[in-house]
Amino acid sequence: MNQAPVAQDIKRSDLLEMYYYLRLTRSVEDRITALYRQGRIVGGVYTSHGMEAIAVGYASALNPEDVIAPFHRDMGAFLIRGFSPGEIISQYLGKQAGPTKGKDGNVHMGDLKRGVIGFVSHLADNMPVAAGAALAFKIRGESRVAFAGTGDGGTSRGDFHEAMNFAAVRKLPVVYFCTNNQYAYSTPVRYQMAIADVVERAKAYGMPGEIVDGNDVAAVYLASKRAIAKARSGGGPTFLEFKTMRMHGHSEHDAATYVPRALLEQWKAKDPIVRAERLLAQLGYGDESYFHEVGERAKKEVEAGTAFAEQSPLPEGPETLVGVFATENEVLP
Amino acid sequence: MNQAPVAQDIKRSDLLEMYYYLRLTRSVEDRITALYRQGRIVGGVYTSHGMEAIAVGYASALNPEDVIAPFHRDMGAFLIRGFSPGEIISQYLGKQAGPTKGKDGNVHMGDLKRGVIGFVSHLADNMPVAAGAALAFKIRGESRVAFAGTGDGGTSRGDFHEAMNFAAVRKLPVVYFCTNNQYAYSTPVRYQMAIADVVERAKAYGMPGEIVDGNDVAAVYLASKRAIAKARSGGGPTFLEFKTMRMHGHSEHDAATYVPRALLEQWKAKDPIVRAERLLAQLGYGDESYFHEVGERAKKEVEAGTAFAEQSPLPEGPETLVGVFATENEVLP
Amino acid sequence: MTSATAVQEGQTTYVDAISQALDEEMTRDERVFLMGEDIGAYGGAFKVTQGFLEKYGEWRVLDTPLSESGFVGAAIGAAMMGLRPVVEMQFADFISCAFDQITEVAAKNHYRWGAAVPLVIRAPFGGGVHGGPFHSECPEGWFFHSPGLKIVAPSTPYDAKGLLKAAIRDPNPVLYFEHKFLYRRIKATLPQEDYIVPLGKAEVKRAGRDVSLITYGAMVHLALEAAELLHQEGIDLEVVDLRTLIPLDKETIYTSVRKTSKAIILHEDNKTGGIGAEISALLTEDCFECLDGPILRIAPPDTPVPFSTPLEEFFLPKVSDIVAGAKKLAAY
Amino acid sequence: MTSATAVQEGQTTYVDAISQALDEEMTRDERVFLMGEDIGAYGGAFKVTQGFLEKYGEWRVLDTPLSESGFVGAAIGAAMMGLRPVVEMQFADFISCAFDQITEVAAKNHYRWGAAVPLVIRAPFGGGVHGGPFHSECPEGWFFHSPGLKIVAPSTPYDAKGLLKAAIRDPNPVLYFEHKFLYRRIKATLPQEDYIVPLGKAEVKRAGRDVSLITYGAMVHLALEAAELLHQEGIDLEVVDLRTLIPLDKETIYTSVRKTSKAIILHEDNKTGGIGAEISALLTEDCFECLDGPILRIAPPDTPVPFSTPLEEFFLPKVSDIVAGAKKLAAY
Ligand SMILES: Cc1ncc(C[n+]2csc(CCOP(=O)(O)OP(=O)(O)O)c2C)c(N)n1
Ligand SMILES: Cc1ncc(C[n+]2csc(CCOP(=O)(O)OP(=O)(O)O)c2C)c(N)n1
Ligand SMILES: [Mg+2]
Ligand SMILES: [Mg+2]
Repeated sequence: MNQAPVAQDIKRSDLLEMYYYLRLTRSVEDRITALYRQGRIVGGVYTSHGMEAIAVGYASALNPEDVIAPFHRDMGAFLIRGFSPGEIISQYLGKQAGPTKGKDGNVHMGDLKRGVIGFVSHLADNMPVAAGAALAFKIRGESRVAFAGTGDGGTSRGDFHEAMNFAAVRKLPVVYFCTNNQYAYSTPVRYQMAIADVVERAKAYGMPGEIVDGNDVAAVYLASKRAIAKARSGGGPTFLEFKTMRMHGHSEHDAATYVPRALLEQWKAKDPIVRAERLLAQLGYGDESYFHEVGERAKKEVEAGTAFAEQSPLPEGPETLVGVFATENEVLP
Repeated sequence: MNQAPVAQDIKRSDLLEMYYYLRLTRSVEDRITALYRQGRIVGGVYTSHGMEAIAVGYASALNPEDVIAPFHRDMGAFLIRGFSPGEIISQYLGKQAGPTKGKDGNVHMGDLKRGVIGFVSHLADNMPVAAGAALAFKIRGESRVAFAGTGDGGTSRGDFHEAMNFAAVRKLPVVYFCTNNQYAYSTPVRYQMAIADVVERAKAYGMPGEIVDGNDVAAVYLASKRAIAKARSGGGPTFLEFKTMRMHGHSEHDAATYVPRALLEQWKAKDPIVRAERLLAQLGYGDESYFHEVGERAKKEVEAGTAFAEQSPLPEGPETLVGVFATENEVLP
Repeated sequence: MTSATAVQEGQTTYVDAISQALDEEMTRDERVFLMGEDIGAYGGAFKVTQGFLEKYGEWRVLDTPLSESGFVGAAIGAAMMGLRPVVEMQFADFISCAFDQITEVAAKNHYRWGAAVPLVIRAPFGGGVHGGPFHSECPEGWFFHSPGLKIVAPSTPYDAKGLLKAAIRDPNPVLYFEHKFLYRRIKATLPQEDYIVPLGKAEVKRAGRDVSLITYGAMVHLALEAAELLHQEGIDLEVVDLRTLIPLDKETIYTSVRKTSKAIILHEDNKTGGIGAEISALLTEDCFECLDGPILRIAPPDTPVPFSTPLEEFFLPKVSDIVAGAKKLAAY
Repeated sequence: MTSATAVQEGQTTYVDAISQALDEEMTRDERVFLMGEDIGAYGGAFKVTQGFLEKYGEWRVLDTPLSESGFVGAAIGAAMMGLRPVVEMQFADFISCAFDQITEVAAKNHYRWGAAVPLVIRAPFGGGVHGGPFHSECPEGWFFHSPGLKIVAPSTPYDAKGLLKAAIRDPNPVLYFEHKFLYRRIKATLPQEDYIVPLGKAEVKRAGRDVSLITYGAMVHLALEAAELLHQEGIDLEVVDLRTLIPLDKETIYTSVRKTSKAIILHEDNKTGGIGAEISALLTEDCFECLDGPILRIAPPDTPVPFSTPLEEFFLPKVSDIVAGAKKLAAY
């Protein structure tokens, strides 16, 4: 955590908005987890519980015209890009109102109009894709940036390497991150790589790298801002390692008995929502009652979204056949 | 070139043998190039001209029970492992007496009995394969080592990354090298990677790396010896960057006009055979007449091999159908 | 997929049969070892290797980094050195990441330069589990077209065990497609003794006179269910379970179709370019005279596997499709 | 492959036609740009993009690191942002390294979440050039089985140009298989004006009454040569050039076979699981009644492409195979 964040550099309204999105992320995911436990969601549920600061921080640091290729635990990025709780829960329930209209489930959603590239299960596959988005910006002379990441596990894949290398060689306006949450499913980082910090991977590409406290939304925001500004001004890509801890199982069916309880306890104290509240209180931007009110607002939105999703129709069988090929008017201008 | 080679540490007989193999490599490849110019070889011919010290140096440093997955310009490794000039030229002519019996061409040859893993065109594909060979040695508790490499271009592929990472995590007895000859086909290293030295790639894996003067057979031999000894004694993998220059075109049809002539001139002075002769003379191990005699011996062997290959039969058409599947008795014990 | 409940006798599930095969082969032959993601302490995403780490140690139950191409490549190297690696894909879908190593290295090494690659890749495949486009794929069609590979897809606990043992003992790269839907849905009583089911032998699961249905994997159970219904309507369906896709047991297929003169091929993989196409083509090539009607293929449409229940149900072949197809053919 | 010399009129080679299509599309539409290994200063391994770097600059003629998966992925990203990338594989064989990006990302993005991926991948494929197992492959069969991709394989300079233009203008990922053997062996006079050959339309290259032969790529020329020989023996071969493999022009195929009642499918890709299997299966499914004989497939055996001349000659389909097959069918 080599860069002490100077939270004072962040506008009050921005910090408050991030706090709101932290709460909204937590609420949406708690609701989805509850639905999962009720057997209402089939298929996997992967949450960002305890890691919400990462997506909320970086997505808040981007401009609306920038493009995100989220990691599979970046619920906050979807929310900030305007995916409503109703849409998102519809997605998890396989409803037509979800961003994929039931074609795909859970975090596998995207929408080019809102600048979110749909997640591909095959980890790190979207790393080169994000480089290509950045290449398009560079070719067209736009001052847009792509932001993309993967997990500690995902950095072991060849596509991570090929993407990082290409982005560095061509100095593309892309920021890459790794959410280092200590585990890839059951595999601890020491069986994933023989280095102490994932950021060392960046050296192989001549790409600058930075370690960031992933549980501190202000730190994530500021580090992202710096890297984004650099990319936008032609300074090329940066690699950010967000240090955090996966607080739930790999997916909600996994009790994660392979994780030492003490480690979880230790990280629980660093909960990003608690951290944000402490910061806001220190800065005089909010107090208990405000936090409570924001939490209630988030919950209400999520309840409304849940109700919407529940009464939304499922897709009809024959829609299976729709959409294999695109038509010309769907190509981005 | 951070480790001045102490050629005195090398046995006289070993140095003389390496010199012989340098000459034999040059002769074999010159002969193949001549055959190519005569239109007698169809398909590509990729030579190690001016880079012979690398394969000769590392293959001489290995024990016979060690396994090599050669790079595509490692003719010397085949010769040292006992592939005769006759066999090799048969391979290039598509004759039945070649190690692949005409099934594959040029450097795509291998033989498990002689500890050489057949080259796969898809660059870097054999990097994980070599890790697996090393894994087998480790699992069985054998003190054998695998030695494998790729070009500067090949290091950009995902399989390079996945192999290096796996080998480092499991501390496998494998030595990886990169023959950095400044170009990948027409692509200069600066379009291949944004780092000054390929060896920086090793940092991403926590793997020790070393830059070696690839035109100095003694330096290659000594650096390989050290890395091999380390791997053999359980110290894990090492990455060696052999700095050299591709003196011919990518393959013999390529005039390589994209390479500055001055660069070639500069490297011509570092020819590994000339360098070796200077060293042998300095050490009092050989003189002009000796060098001449070795050269003549090599040439004669190559001429005999060429004659053998030329009068060898081509395979018969129906042999196409043979060998898709292996039988149990072909599995290595 | 509503079926597979028909075979509910015995104790051993399909997934247990796979575990048993691995366990017994590892005990029998110390060259056998396992690689994959989360197969060690965690026992694998589907718990196939639960307890193996304790029994065989971390070098024979090797957790790998998240790198399918890398660990398949490593398995190829270990296999060439004389070990017998069995690699687990966490889901068959991720085999696309190792495609190059499988088709260019494993499949061709023996043909090109004589190196045997005794490697097994286990790949949990197939739909009916609401996995969506990336956790339901049937990738066998891709590999069916790569000379040098063998391909297996068992439909019962007995075959799952016997084919996996045969695959491990085979000196070639074998892709072993195990159907996730069947894992815990079917049970059987397995022999106490060591046995194998030889590669390359199909099985007539149910003899019939009127129409031959050729299939494999989870679809076998659908076919058997349809056969019951058809029987009530006086149509006698013969069900051939391929078990091994490469090498294909043409003899059993041809014998069946020569008898019935009518053929349906059923699979869960996409229709176009699926294995059904090859079998149909073989039949018109080699048994044209014996055909008394068109050859029907029943298979999903050419789309990815959709996630939402009504879509996936629409996508997957149904018992009613088989019944309708068989009736049409029988009436031809 | 001794053929392809029949079409020797005009100036423009097949490879020039490809260059022209790229050049004209890059001039017409500034969204079009190129990526690949050695396509810039070097002009590409087969010189398709010679002079392009000077004309269009290094950001539209982009030399990439040696990383097929990476640059195909990047092309997908650029395509989604509204550019029109055309990617070059140095040899089609290396497409295996990008398999995952093509089948899991490019092919599925639109179906899954509505993102159009207007991407072209050019892949120089095929044998007859003594390339051996890694420089002669016909990979189209793998991709034929991946919903979401279109596939093209021109046989003439006219089609090479027109299909490439159509592919570039298509809003979907298109694999463009250009046959290396044809590059400089056939010439034609091309129209001065801009034209396209629409995707999805086969062409009857030669009308005939007795037997339909369906093929694509370099094999078209072999078929036409065989047709000449057969004509002398009183057998009238109809030659259908598919041109596009996905979407397949079933109508043209069916119309031909309905007329002749006899069908041969010829391709250079391995037989088992090749596109011939699908066409054969479609014919028995949809045109069973019109068939007066078995459907023959003429294709190489199930082995990698061997290097040595006598082996490769044995491997590749020959004019004599077609003549023999057609005679057999005609006499049926
Ligand atoms: C190529 C590939 N292989 C395997 C998987 C199965 N899988 C899904 S998530 C996961 C672990 C990912 O770990 P990491 O990248 O650290 O992200 P985390 O889940 O810890 O946030 C695995 C193995 C996958 N999605 N993609
Ligand atoms: C995956 C892959 N892509 C493309 C090629 C075509 N190709 C053959 S050699 C070569 C350049 C290799 O460069 P490098 O690794 O530096 O080795 P060098 O030839 O310079 O010794 C290329 C692009 C290939 N063999 N494999
Ligand atoms: Mg992780
Ligand atoms: Mg090089």
